[in-house]
Amino acid sequence: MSGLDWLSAIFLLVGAAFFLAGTVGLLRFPDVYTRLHALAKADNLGLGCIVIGLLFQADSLAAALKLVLVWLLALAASATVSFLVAHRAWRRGIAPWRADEPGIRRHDES
Amino acid sequence: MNLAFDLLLIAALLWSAGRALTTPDLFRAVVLFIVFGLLMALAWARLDAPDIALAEAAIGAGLTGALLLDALGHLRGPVRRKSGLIAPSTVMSSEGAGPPAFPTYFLNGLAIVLAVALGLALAGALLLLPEPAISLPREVAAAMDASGVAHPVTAVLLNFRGYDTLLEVAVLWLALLGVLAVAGGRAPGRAPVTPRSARASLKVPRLLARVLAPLALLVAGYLLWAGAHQPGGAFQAGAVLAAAAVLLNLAGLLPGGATPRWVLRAGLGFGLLVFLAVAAAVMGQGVLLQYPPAWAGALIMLIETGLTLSIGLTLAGLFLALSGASRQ
Amino acid sequence: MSAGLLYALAGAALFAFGVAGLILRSHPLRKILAFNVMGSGAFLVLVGLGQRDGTADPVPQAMVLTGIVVSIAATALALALARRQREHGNDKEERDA
Amino acid sequence: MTMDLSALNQLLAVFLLANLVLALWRVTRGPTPADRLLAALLFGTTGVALLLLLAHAGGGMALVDVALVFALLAAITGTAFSLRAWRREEDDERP
Repeated sequence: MSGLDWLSAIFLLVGAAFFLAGTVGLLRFPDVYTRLHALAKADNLGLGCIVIGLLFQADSLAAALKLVLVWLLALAASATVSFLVAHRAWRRGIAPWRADEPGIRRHDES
Repeated sequence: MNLAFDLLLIAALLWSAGRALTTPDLFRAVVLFIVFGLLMALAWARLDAPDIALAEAAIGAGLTGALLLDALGHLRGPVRRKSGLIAPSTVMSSEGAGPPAFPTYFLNGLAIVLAVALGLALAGALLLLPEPAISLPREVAAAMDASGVAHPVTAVLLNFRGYDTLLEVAVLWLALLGVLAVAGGRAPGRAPVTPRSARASLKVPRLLARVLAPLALLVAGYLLWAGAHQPGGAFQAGAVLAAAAVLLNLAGLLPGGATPRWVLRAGLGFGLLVFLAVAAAVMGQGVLLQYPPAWAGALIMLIETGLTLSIGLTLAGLFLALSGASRQ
Repeated sequence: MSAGLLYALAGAALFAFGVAGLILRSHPLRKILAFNVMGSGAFLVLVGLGQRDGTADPVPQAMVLTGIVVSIAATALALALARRQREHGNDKEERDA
Repeated sequence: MTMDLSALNQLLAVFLLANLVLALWRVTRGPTPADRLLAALLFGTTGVALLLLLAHAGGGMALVDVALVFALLAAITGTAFSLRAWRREEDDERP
């Protein structure tokens, strides 16, 4: 494998690690706001790293630009939906989880 | 590694479909079904069918979810009585089942046994089927030179089996007529009602819709152009166009309603009319929809352009007709 | 066993799921979902069986492509009918459930 | 692209699919409707990454277009959910 291939592999692996972190967050975090946070931040960073990793494998400039466009679109979608869902949850009176209050879902963090 | 991917994906497909049908909560069922549709797109990607994956992704992500979630608001919970009395709906949705009587248990058991038997019989038939005498991929490859396009799926859709596609577009059109007939009779072109609290949060989806709708137009154009030589074509492009209309409607930028204006009605029929006109013009060849080889490429592109417009408008109309109607 | 055949078998199972759901569930929305699961099963059988030897077959792919678009149209029509039925206060479904 | 990278892409695609399937557990677990919907939103990120990896693992570049469509339309289901499905009339009257 050439130097570029190694660089590509490293970015891909880092991206996969972020996805793992996002999944763990989605499964383990105590309320909808924190889980949104895990999904919107870690997964999009993971997607970014995977896109960068694949850029090193792209055949042409057009293919590379398309990959970047895919990432930007995913970012826009995540940002919008995260905002809308969090806004709606807040409106409906779902209280954010706090570490200093014995929350009803406290057992989930163990 | 491929086998691991396939088995995991198939397990997820069966699980999401099974849970969507068995879970007592209707909202959960709808979300699981949306997940199922998106998993199907991954399955098509694995099955070497990127054309279907494109269509399933566009419909699964852009239409199914919006259609079902919008309908859920009207279909869940207890039935509204004429007196206006509505039972408290603290749960998101429920079908409210009491304990069934004995004959119900028996009949349910019978239905399950029959369904399992059907599944086993189908699986057995699939495994015992003899090898086909004719290889369709080889037949298609042999005729590709005369088709006018370079992508086999487009050649099948618009040339070798063009009459199927013609009828299929007519069916799509009839479905929209049905929806308009059922959802019709309400105020024309009324803007979707936006509750006060939702207005502030509408700014963000509005911005998104203003950015994404032109991009969706671009992607639809790209898919239409791509269809001649790689996966893509009128159906995928039309589905993307329709999804853009759905997003605009959700953001309150495009009114719903069950009575389209005449320009829209003309657009709805345009693709079908172009298709019929081409079919009539090439009647002289003796076979239905047999294009002269020199013209095939141009004629297919003409039909596909018309179809993209009509399929996009029809699919969008299916959502808009239901979305604009009876918010109260 | 080729990937095509594997997905075709999954399609057969999905079809059976859909049939069971269509018979056993009473809510119209659930019946619509079950019908769609049946359809997806049939599509998987068509395409998967067509390429059980491993080569992509454009003919069933083209059929299924149009089939998917028709099934979303049928779904929308069914949803419109279900809503109409509900708006007209047909409470039979409550007794059925 | 070397053989090694193609194999790595494929391996990571399986890994991401496993991630996706694990996250689907949230759909059944809930507890709020928003939690269930989050799992559907995963397809906008994990599903897109998965398709991009499959495309670069010998699946054909058309899969990048599928990923493009996924990313382009990823916001629609979530928007429909928060603006249409997840509301009760009494909630909307509050200022």
